[in-house]
Amino acid sequence: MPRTEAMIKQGLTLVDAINEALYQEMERDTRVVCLGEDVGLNGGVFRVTEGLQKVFGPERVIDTPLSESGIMGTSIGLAMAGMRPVPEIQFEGFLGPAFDQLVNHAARYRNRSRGSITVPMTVRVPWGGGIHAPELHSDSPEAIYAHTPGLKVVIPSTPYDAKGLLLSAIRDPDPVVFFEPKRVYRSHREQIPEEAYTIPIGEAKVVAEGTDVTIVSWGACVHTCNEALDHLPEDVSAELIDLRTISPLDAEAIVRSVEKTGRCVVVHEAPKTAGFGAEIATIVQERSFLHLKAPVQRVAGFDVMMPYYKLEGQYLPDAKRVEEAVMQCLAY
Amino acid sequence: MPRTEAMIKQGLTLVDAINEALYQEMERDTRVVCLGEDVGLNGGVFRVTEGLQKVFGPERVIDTPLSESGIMGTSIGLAMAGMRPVPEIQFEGFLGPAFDQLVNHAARYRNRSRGSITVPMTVRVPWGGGIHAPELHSDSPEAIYAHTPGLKVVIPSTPYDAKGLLLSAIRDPDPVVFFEPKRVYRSHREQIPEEAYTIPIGEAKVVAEGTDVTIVSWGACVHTCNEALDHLPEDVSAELIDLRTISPLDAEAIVRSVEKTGRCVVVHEAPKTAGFGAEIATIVQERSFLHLKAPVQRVAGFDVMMPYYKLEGQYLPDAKRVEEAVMQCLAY
Amino acid sequence: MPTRIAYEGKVEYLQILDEHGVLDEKLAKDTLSDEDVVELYRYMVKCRFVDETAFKLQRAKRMGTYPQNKGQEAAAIGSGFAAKRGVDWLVPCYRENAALWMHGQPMHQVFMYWMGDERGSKIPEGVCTLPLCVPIGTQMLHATGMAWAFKMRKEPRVAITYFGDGATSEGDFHEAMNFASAFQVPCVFFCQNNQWAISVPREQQMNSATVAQKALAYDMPCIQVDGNDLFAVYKASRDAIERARSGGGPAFIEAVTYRLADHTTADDARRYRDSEEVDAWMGKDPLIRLRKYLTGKGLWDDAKQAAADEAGRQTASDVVKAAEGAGVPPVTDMFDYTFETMTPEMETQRRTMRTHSLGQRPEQAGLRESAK
Amino acid sequence: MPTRIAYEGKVEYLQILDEHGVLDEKLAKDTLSDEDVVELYRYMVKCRFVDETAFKLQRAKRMGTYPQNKGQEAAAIGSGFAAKRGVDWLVPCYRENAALWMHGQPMHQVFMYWMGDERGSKIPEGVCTLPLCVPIGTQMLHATGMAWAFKMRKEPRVAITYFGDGATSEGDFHEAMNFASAFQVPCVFFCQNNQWAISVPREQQMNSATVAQKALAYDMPCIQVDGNDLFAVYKASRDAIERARSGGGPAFIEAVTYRLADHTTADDARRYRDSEEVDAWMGKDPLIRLRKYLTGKGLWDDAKQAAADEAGRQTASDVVKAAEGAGVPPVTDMFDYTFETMTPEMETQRRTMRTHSLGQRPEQAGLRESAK
Ligand SMILES: Cc1ncc(C[n+]2csc(CCOP(=O)(O)OP(=O)(O)O)c2C)c(N)n1
Ligand SMILES: Cc1ncc(C[n+]2csc(CCOP(=O)(O)OP(=O)(O)O)c2C)c(N)n1
Ligand SMILES: [Mg+2]
Ligand SMILES: [Mg+2]
Repeated sequence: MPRTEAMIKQGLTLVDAINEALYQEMERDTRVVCLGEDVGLNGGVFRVTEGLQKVFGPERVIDTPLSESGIMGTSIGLAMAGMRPVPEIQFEGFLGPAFDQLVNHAARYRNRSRGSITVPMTVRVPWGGGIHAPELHSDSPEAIYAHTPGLKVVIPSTPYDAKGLLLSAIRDPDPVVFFEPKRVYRSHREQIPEEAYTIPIGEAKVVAEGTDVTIVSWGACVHTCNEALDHLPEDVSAELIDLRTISPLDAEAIVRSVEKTGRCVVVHEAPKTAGFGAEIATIVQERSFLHLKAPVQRVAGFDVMMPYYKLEGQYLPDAKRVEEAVMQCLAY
Repeated sequence: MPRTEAMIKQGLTLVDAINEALYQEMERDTRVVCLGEDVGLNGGVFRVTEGLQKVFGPERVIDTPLSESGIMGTSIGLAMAGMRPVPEIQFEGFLGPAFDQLVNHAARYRNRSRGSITVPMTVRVPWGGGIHAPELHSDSPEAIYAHTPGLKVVIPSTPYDAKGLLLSAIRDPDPVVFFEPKRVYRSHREQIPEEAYTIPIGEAKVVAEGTDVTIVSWGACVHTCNEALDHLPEDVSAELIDLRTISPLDAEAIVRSVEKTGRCVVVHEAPKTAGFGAEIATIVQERSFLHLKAPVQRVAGFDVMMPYYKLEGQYLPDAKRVEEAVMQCLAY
Repeated sequence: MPTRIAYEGKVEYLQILDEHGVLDEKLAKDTLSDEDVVELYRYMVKCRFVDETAFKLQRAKRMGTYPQNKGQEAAAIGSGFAAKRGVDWLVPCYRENAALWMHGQPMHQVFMYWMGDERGSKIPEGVCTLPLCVPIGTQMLHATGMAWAFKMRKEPRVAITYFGDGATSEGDFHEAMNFASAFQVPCVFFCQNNQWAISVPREQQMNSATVAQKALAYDMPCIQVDGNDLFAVYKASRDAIERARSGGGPAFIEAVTYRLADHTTADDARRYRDSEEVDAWMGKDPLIRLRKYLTGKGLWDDAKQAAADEAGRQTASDVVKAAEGAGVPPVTDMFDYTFETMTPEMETQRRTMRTHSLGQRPEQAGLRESAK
Repeated sequence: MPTRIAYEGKVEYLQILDEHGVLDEKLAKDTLSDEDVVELYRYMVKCRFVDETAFKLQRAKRMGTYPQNKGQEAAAIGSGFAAKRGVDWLVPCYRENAALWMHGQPMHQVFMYWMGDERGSKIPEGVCTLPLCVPIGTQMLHATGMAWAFKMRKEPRVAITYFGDGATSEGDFHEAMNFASAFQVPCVFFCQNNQWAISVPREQQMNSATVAQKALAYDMPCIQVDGNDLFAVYKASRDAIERARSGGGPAFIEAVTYRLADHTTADDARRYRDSEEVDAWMGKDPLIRLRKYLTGKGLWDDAKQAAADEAGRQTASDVVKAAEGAGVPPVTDMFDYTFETMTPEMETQRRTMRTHSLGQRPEQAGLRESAK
């Protein structure tokens, strides 16, 4: 939606940035439709689609039945028939019922049909913990989708990236899962260009340069890592990489950094075992083995169900745990 | 079912072993019921449940509607109400529709209810490629379930292990996903004890001892690795570990071996990126960093949809690729 | 025969106590005794107080997101009363506090649940209710499975499962209905059609005249009742439960009711629905109509109301005290209840509360202060 | 009003050409012309030959698992003929070869598909059919989505989707029906009720008198037809398609037919069904009854049949030649079609055909012979 006074003065939140991207792309391309539970009149439970239905009408900003597989499956059909659907799944926990359509169909149609049928669709999903929400409103299932050939998995951590990556995602000829870290939906404001711009999918960003250790993260955890940087001893020079996209992965950026620093810590919210941190640690040891001065460290969620919110603070990696891991890595 | 002459003489196939385990456990424990598509009168599309309905009746060996979420969800209900359901999902590709029930419910009920509600259920799933089957009949989604806290993931590779592990799984108080490598359903016969026995879930097996390199695998790939052992140069002494269970993982067994050999190759069928091989490589470098003489190598499926069968032989790791990786690892 | 009717089905509607508190005596026969009605009315008053209290707690940031039950008490209580406590199993969604309470789940635990504490879902020995269920439409399969177990073991138990109008759009609902009907299990599907699924009205959720007709797909007995009418809800539920108990298979009940409050405390319903609609339904409030009826029959008066209100307030305050008194669960709980036996990796994580596994203590790593 | 009927629905059955080849002239009015029927019968004969050929190929190990279409030709052809080629989209399961072929998907590609080759699912420019669909019950959502796009863009197109009786047990079927009805999209749901889902008979699959009544849940127009009757299938399909095209929304057709062969070549139906049942249905074979009818009307004779058989045999042999002539696809295809643009990791994998990434060539690693 057009910017408000507040946005102009104080900058945009991540929610604002996504809203702006949707608004601009819907204006530019009539094939784009948003659909999902409560995305229309109500503007989405996080107000990400606020105002869009008023501008584009209920035929392009569509309140669907409560039916995730239905949303995903009809979006596939819409995409195959030449539309550019942007379905929203209300919370990452509710990707469950849509899993089959996403993994067994969206990801495969192009290959299965040798390029004759394609699914240009962007699945928007509020993602991750830390907002004191009920069960299944705080999970981080990104590794599952990164393990699915044929899907791209994008996870912005800032308003600037969110806008540019979402525009790329919608214009992408293939299905993209766009995870929105709800913990930082409104926690930061940023001045970003008003005109449309894109950020290539698959390029990591160096958030802070450093020489002693490489910290790799994505989503809300990037902010946790940033906080940890402030607490590290003065003489520790840490490089922080925000992956922004975990599939395709910008392995070069990680490898480049680790070959400089010789040390690496990966930070994510999802349970540790078979989380995406394992892929990164493995790539680092595969490709930078001789540069490594210490094992790649993982700071992650524990191998338990994401606890209800009284304990979520104990589960989620915090700056302290990142700091600890960095220091252990350095002391190795 | 009781053994046939052929079984007595030539030993049992993996299918026979599972059938025997089901038969014995259903006899021992009236709470055990088998349910799924075509498991009753037809004995399952792979004949794994052959004969059981005749013995135990259609109330304990149940042909269900074509409805995987229904099978999984009602099995959860059965388990919560004190039964020991053994649902079959006809092929791993059809776990998709049951994903939500498995991951968001079966895996969580105990924790969510602080132990007051439990789901002792064993989900049997024919798994993996190599049998020239159609699409979605040849996948290897094990990493997804190993990344799900609250589930155990068992993957036997031999008749002996299949029987002992299935009996453990059914008696386990928590939900177990029991993947059956269909490529070796009938390829090998083995003499195994007729009486019921269990094998602890979470213990790997050293298939071949060696000192130069550790090969870690599970499922049908264990046989591929075994074949590769035969092709390695005489002077290469490789240790082969069959994990048998990937969750919980017997990390000790891997670490113990790698600390001896200093080298490790992981082999699995699933796509490489974010596959379970990454978890193993990461653990090895975390725990045996100073022993490692070369990066842990992964031999896996490519990052593409499992191809239709004309090309599945090119996709699946074969002995040649394992051999290559081992030699590269040794030459590092 | 070239053309013929291959199938015919219909849905009946039942109301016994109308919006003005007038009872259809004939239909009411053999349903609730006067004592029952008085007791259940008191119960409804108490539930309303507790519900309002939860709302206020959330506003005071002493509770997380909470979904009010307001207006749906007759549906929960009428059906809950028809089920046998400690015998039949209740499989709820999240708007059936009244029924759960009646079946023994302590209300302070429900509060704890919404305060972000799994101990809220610990079901006491002997209580036959499942935990609240967040993923919409999924729990009906569990009820079907439980009912199936009862049938297998020939136990005279029934499972009754609750869900909203929106939930009937999920595939799992359909699979549960089909299993229940195909295997003729003693399961009662109780739909709280409160007209809204967050911001989506029922008419947009489905292009169907009723929700109940979805049962015709499975040749399952079904009925639509006035969900704000305690008598109708009770009668339909009792009939369905007792038929199921005696081997008659599953049934579907659509209770036509209304969500008088916001969807949850995180929602603002004024964004999407008219106040006239809400006002009109306020007039159909199950408490008001029951009070009118009881007063008319001389079974109730202002003094009794004052006492019931006072009891409600007191109960609510006790519930809050108990819930808040529970404090924070031990952090190790998250590990201790994942499996019956913890995995080695989890033991390490539990001990160190870290997921990296260098095996060093933080002090060794030179951290300025040692971690707890 | 305390009790009333809230909803009533029914399912009609339609048959025009009976099992003995006798036509109901009144109902047949404005359906198929004599020329149409002759042409379609020839088509059915050809399809039967091709189907038998696929079966034999599998038995000779020249094809993988194959699901025969035998007995269901009238259902596929009657409905396919009612859809406009190149305009309406066919969204199949896997037992509708005849319809796909009619709409332009080359039959040798269908053979290639079952020979394990993705190129079999490459849809030629201008052909409006989706690939065969393996996961049961899932494709109806794609048809619904496509139809929705047609509606959004005001294109006079319809999607028609095929599925079996078993497929209606899947949740996705239900979600597709609900979306289609809620948004009134031009989608026709065509259920090939062939009485079996592998070994599970329809009566065990569901406790419902008809499959068609599942549409009542969504207030969707529905009909049950004799699926072996070309006229009834055509009429019901045409009416539904043309109503959908003109904005009348979705419809559901249950074609009552029978799977005369095994489920697939991997199946042995004798394990679970009686030969009497099969024999009885052999008598209702759509080809036999159509031939009887045409012969009776003087439109067909043995010479014509011999010619049609010969054409069928010839076509089948051409199809086999084309399919087998395609050989093996380039191994790099598996990479080249995953995304429009390959990822760096995939490029490496494609180049080296290895998933490990030490960056060494096999020769460097000291392998005895170099890898290709
Ligand atoms: C599978 C799933 N999808 C989405 C949600 C988010 N959500 C929570 S409640 C709700 C609406 C439920 O409507 P209804 O079933 O009518 O129940 P009500 O809240 O009206 O009682 C939605 C969409 C969810 N909890 N689960
Ligand atoms: C989701 C899913 N579950 C299971 C299967 C295995 N399977 C293949 S065909 C089939 C039966 C299908 O029956 P129906 O829908 O009646 O179609 P028909 O084969 O009779 O034409 C089953 C269970 C599958 N392909 N997809
Ligand atoms: Mg509702
Ligand atoms: Mg069928």
